[in-house]
Amino acid sequence: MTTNLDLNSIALRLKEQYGQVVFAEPDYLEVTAGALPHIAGYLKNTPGLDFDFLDMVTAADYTDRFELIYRLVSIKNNTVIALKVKCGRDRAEIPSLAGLWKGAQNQEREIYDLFGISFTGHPDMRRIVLWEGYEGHPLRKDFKEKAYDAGN
Amino acid sequence: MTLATEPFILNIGPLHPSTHGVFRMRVVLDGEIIQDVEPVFGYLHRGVEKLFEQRTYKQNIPLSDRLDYVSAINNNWPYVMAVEQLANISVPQRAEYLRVIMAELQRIASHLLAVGSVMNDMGIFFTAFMYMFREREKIVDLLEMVTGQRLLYNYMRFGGVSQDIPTEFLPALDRFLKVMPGYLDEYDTMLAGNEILLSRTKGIGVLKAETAINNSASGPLLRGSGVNWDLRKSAPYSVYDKFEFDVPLGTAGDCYDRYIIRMAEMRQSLRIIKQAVEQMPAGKEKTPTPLRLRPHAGETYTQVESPRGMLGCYLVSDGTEKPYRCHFRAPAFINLTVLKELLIGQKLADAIIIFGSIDISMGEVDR
Amino acid sequence: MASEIIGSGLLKGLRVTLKTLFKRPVTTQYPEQKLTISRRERGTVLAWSAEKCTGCYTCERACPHGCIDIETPEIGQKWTAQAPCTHRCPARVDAARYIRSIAEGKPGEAVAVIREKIPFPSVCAYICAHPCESACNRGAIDEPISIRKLKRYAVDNDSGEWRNMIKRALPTGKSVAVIGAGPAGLTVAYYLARKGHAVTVLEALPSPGGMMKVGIPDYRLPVRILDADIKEIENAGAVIKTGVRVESPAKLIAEGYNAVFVGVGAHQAMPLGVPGESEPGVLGGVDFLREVNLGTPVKLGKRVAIVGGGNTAIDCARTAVRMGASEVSLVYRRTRAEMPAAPEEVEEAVEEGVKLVFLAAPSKILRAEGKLFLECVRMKLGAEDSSGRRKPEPVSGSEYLTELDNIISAVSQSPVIPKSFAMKADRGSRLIVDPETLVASAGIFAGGDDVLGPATVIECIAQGRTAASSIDLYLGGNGDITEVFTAPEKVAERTGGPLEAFRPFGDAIAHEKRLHTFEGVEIGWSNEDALLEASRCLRCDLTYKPEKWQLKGGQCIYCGLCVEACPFDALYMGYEYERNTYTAADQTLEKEALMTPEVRRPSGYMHPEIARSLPAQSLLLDTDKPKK
Amino acid sequence: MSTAFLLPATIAPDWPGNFWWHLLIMTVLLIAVLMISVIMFIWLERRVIARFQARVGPNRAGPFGLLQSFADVIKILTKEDIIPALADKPLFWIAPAMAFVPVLMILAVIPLSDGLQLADINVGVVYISAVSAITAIGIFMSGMSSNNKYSLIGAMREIAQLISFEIPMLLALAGLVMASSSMSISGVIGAQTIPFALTQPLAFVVFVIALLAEINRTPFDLVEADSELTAGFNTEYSGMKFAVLYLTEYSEAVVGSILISTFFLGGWRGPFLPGIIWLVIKMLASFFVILWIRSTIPRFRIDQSMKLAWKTLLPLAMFNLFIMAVKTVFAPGLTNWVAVPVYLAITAVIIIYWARFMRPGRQSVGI
Repeated sequence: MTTNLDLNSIALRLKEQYGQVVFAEPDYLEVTAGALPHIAGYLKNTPGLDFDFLDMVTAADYTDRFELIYRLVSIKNNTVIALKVKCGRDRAEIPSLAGLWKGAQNQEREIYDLFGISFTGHPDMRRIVLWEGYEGHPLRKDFKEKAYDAGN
Repeated sequence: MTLATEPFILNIGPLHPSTHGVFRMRVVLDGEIIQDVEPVFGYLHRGVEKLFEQRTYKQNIPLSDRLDYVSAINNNWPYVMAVEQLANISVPQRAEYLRVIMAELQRIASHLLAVGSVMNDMGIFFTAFMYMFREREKIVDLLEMVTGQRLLYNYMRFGGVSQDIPTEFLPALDRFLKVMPGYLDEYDTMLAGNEILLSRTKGIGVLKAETAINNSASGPLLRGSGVNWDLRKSAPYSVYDKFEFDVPLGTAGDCYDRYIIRMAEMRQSLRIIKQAVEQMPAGKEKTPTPLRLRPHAGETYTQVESPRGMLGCYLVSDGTEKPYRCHFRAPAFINLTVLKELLIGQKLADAIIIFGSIDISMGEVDR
Repeated sequence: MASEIIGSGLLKGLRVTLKTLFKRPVTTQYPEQKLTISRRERGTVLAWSAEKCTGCYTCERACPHGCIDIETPEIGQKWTAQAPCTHRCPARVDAARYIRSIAEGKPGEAVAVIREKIPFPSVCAYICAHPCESACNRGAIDEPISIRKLKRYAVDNDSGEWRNMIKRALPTGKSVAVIGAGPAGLTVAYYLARKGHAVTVLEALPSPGGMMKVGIPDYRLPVRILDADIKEIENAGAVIKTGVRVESPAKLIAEGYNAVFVGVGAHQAMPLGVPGESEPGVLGGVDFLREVNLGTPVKLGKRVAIVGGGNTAIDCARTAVRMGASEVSLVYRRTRAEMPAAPEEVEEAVEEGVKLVFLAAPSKILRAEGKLFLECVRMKLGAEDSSGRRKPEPVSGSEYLTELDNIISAVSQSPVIPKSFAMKADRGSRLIVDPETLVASAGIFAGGDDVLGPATVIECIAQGRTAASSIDLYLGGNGDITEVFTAPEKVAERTGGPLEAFRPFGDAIAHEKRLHTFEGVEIGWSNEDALLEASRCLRCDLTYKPEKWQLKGGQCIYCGLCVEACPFDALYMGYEYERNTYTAADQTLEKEALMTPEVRRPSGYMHPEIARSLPAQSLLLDTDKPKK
Repeated sequence: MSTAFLLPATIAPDWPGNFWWHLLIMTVLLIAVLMISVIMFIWLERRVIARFQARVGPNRAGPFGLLQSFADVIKILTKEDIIPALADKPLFWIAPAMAFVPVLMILAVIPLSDGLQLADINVGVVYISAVSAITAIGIFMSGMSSNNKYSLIGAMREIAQLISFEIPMLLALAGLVMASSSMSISGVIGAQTIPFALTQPLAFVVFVIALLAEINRTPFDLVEADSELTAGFNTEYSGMKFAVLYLTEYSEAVVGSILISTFFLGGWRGPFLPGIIWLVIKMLASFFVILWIRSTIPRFRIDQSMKLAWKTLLPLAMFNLFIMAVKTVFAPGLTNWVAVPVYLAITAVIIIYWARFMRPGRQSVGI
C-alpha cells in the first residue's frame, strides 16, 4: 500500500540542506522555484528516500499565479511525495527536471504548450500538441477563443 | 570503396496502417536502420482538459470515456474517484465489485486488441487479429448487456455505476469465463512458439529497468522490464485488496516479454473476475447524487491501473458546479517518452513492432 | 521452447489455423443464414413520452453538449392533484401552490393557502420538520426547494387577506372538552370551534402550546409567534383554561361535555437504561427544556453531556450553551450521517461550539467523591438493518470515563397517561385508538404524541384534523372541516424558473450573540432571495407540455444523462430489435415508431422477452469451444 | 483429353512453328486459362483465408460471392489513373507490363496435359528461371519510378530477395535436371514416375521456400509489407496500372503453384483422370498450402530472409545436389518406391541438424 511519508521530517532535512525554501503543507511540500532541481535531486538520490519515479507533472492557473504539481513515487519503498511550486504568471519560468527524469520531457513540453510556462534547461522546449505559431495558451484562464466564448 | 550516402527521411504516419491512430514518426533511415526518430504529437488533440472546465461534473463522465476509447471504463474510474473524494460520496460495496468486473473485462478486451494489432504489424495477415476480435466481441456483448453501449459505455457514476447488471449477465459471464482460458491457450499454441515470431520479437526493443523507471514508463511496458509495479497491488484502490492475483513480470524487457505479459495479465484478470463474482454482495448499485453536483473546494489526485499503465486524474474544485482544473496523467502519452531510445539503431520493420508493443491509443496521447 | 525442434512452433500454428478452417465462422452471415440478434438493450434510441413530460427543461440542462431542442408554452395547466411535496406533507398543505403565490409576489395568498390546511402556519414556518423538502424533485437536480423558509417568508409578510373569507358556522349547542393544549388539541379545538361547537381546552401547564411551548426553545420558536397562532384559535371561539388538571375523560363526559379529545402529549423523557441514572445531576431532556422554557431556574454546570442524536438532543445542547455551559458535548452511538436531527441544526450547533462525539454509547453513570462520571463504550457500525441505517455494535473493552457536571438524556420521550384516565395503552404506553376515527371509547377521542409516540408538530396537526372531523361526525355534523380562503387558482405563466440558480443561503444572527440570548437564530429571507428560491420550483403539479421536443440532428451520443436526470421519468433509452436482415432505413423507421410512447418498453435488460431470446444469441453461444 | 487433333503423331513435338493454328490456339488458350484462373484464385484466396480467420469472406456478389473479383476488376478499371507529379513517367508506364508479361511467358513451356503445350523447348528449365527473373525487374522499376520512399524501399527489398533466392532455387532445379537428365519440362515430367517431391524432398523444400520468396508471398512479402511500407512498390499505382500489378502478383501465385506441381508433383501425370484435371488438382493443392502459410506465419525481417536464403537454403540445395550427384554416379537405377523412405529420412536429418544453427532470438546480421 502506498504510504505517505512524514512530510515535516523531510521538510526539516531539506531545510538544513538548502535553507528556507521548503514548507510542509498537510499533503505536499511547497518549494520555491529556484530550489526545485536541488530538492528534486536530493529526493531522488538520497538513499532511504530515493524517489526514482516521476509520476506526474502538471500545472494549474489560479489567475494570479501558476501552481505546478510534481508527484514523485519511490518504487523501491512504495512511497509517494508531492511537490508544489508557485510561479508568477508574467514570464513564468521554472527550472526543468528533464535532466533528472527523462519522463518529465513530454509532460513539461505539454505544460509549456498549454500554459506557457517555459522550463529552463529543457532539451527542446517546443509546442507538443498544438502547432508552431499557435497564439495563446489554451489552459490559461484568460484564454479567449470563439468556440469557448460561445460555450460560456 | 565507400559510397557517399545521405540520410533517408521517412514519415511514418499520421496516416499509416500501423500507427494505431494518427501518430506520426519522422524517422531518419540508413538503409533499413533507423538513425533518428522524432515523434510528432497532436493530430488528435481535442483540448479535452479545457472541455472538462466547460462542463458540469456529471456531464464530464461521457467525455472521460473519449480519452482512451479502447478502455473507456477504466477512464471513467479515476475521474469518478476524484469527484467522490472531493464531495466525499460513499460508494456501495456492490458498485465497487461491479466496477472491478467491468474494468477487468475491459482490460482483457484492450489487451486482446493490443496483441492482435501487434501480430498484424508483424505480418500475420489479420488471422491473429480476427481471432482476438472473436473473443473481444464476446466481451463487448457482455458489456453491452449491462451498459447498452458497445464502445463508449459511460458506465460509472459518482457513488456507483449507472445501472445494475441484468439477470442474464452472470450466466453469460460464467460461460465466457469457462471458454476464455481455452482461447488463450489457443493463442499461445499458435503464436508463443512460432519461430518467426520469436525471431521478430526476442531481443527486439529491449528496455532496461532503470531506463523504464527514469522515463516514467508504466503498465506492461514497465513490468516487461521486470519492475514489479502494479497499482492494483502496490496502491490498491477500490476493492482490489480483496482479490488474490499475480503481477506477471518480464525478464528481458523486449517485445516478446511485453506480449507474454499481456497474455498473462488476461489470465490474471479472469482470476480477478471469478473472485469478484463470488464475493459480490447484494445491495444498491449507486448512491444517488444530484445532477449538478458541487464538491467542496480543494484538489485531489486519484489513479488507477489502466491497461496501458498508471492513469491518474488531478482534479481541482473551486466549489462551483464545474471543475476548475482537471488533468489526466495519460499513460500512453508518457510511455511514448521512451520511444526514441527504443527505436534508434533498430530496423524499420522492428520499429513498427516496438511501437505496437508499447500499445498506445491516440485519444489518450493527444487528449 | 529452445529444446524443441525448430519449425515445431510453426507447425503448431498451422494446426490451429487448419482447425479453424473447419469450424463455423463466428461472424454473422446473412442472407445465407437467418440473422437473429437477440432482443437486448441497445441503447441507441432515445424515446420521449409526451404525456409524462412537463417541460421542466431538466433534460436540456443535463445534456453534455446541448443537443436537446425543447420549446414549451408560457401557460401551463394543472395535470396532477398533488405535487410530491404536497403528497408527502401529513396535513397535505399545498406547498407547490403557495410557492407559486410567493413567486408571483403574493405572500398573503400564500398564507391563505397554508391556512386552508393548518391552523399553525407561523409555528410550522419556524419549526416544521419539512418532510416535503425530502420529497422535492428539485433535490435530484441540485438542492430541494427550502419550502419551510419560503413559508416563513410568507408568514413574515402576511397581509391577513385570508380573514376576509372566514365563514362562521351557527352554534350547534354541542360542547367539547379538549385535554391538553398541544398542537393536536389546539387543532381539534380550532376546527370544532369553526364548526360551531363550544370547545373548552384544559391545559395542565401554566401556559398553552404544549410541546410547541415547553419542548422547543425560544431561539427556534419565539413566544410571540406561538402566541399569535394561539390567539387566532381563540378568536375562532375556543376557550383555553390553563393550570387545570383533569382526573379522567369519563368524568368530563359526566360533567356534560358531549365529546372529549385526549391530547396530553408525550412529556416524559425515556430512561437511558444504564446503572446510576438516578444520580443527581442527571436530567431528562424534555424536563430540562420544559423547566427552561417555563422560566423555572435550572442549575447547570460547566461541563454538560447530552445523550442522543435527535432534535431534542440538539435543542438541549444549544439551550445548555445559552445557559452558560462551556463544554457541551453530544454523545451519539451512530455517525453524523445517521443522525435523525435536522442537518442544518446540527450545523448550527457545531457553530455554537457543541462537541459531537460519535460512535459512543453510555454504559454507566457513577459518582465518585462528589464528581459525576459518564462511562461510554465505543461503537462500530455493523450491517444495515431493516431501516437501512447501519446497526451500531459495542466494541468490548473500549470503555472510557469522562468527568461531567450534568448529563442530559435526550434519547426519546414517552406519553404519561394517568391511571385515572382508565384508557388502554400499549407497551410504549401509547394510547390505543381506532386508526381511522381516533375513537378511544364512546365519546372519547385521542390523538397527537400520546398516540403516535414522540412525533413532529405537523403529524400532530394532521391527527388533530382527523380527530376534529370524526368528532364533528360524532356530534352529528357532516365532518367536513375543509376551509377555503383563496379564489381557485388560475394557472399562471412560468415566471422564469431558472435551473441555474442554487438555494440562497439563509442568514443567522452572529453566533457570539447567539451564545447568550434566546432570541431567534434564523433570519427570514429578503424579497429577492424568496422570489429567487420560489422561482426554482419545478412546478411538479403543472405541466407546460412542450410543443417541441427533439434531438438536434446526429448530435446525441446516447450517454443517457438526460434519462437519469428527468424527474418525471418521461425519457427512455434503449432499443430491442429482432429481424432477419436490417438496413439503416429499417432502423430509422423503427426509431420513429419508438418515439411514440406506446412502444416504450421497460428499460434495462430485465425484459422477459429478452430473457427468453438470450440463448439464441449468436456470439455468446460457444459452439466453437476449443478443446483444452 | 486427347490432343491428337493438334499434334499428328508423325511430327515430333519439338518446335511446332509450322503449325500456326496450333500457336494461335494455344496462346489464346493459355491467356484465357491464366486470366480466368487468376480471377477464380483471387476469389478462392479470399474465401479460404476468410475461413482460416473464422470469417465468411465475400458472399454477396453472385452465388457464394463468385462474382466478387469481377466486380473488383470493374471497380479498379473505372478508377482515376493517377501518376505522381515527380514520377519517372516512362518507367512508371512500362513497369506493370514489364512485370506481367514474363509471367505469361513462363506458361509457354508448361504442358497442361500430355503434349498440350505451346512450345516444348529443350532448355525449358533455364528458360523458366531466366524469364521469371524479369518480373522482379518490372517490380523494381515500378517501385523505383513512382518516386515514393515506401516504394523505393520495397523495390530495394525486391532486388535483394531476387538475388538471394534465385540461387538456391536454381540449385534445387539442377538436382531435378540431373535426375531427369533432361532440361525440357516435358522431360522433367516424364522422369517423374515417382514425383520428385518424394525422391528429392530436400530440393522440394528449398524450391517451395525460394518460390514463396520469388513470388512475394508471406512470409516473404517484404516487398509490400503493408504494415511497414504502406503498400510497398505499388503504393502510388491506381486504376488500370494497379490492376495489372495486382494481376501480376496473383498470376505469379498461380504460375508458382503450376511450377510446384510440374516440377515436383508430377505435373499432369496421374491415374484414371485426364492430365489437365490432375494438373488443376495439384495446382489447387499447392495454392492451398501457400494460402495456409500466408494466414498463419508472420513476416520475416529483410535480414532474416537474407539469412535464410544464404545460410540455410543454399547449403541445403548444395546437399541435395551432392546427394543427387552421388546417386547418379553410383546408383543410377535407384528410383523406386523403396528408396523414398531413405530420401525422406536423410532430408529430415539434414534439415533438423541444420536448423540448430538457426535458433531465433540471436543478434541478427545487418544487410
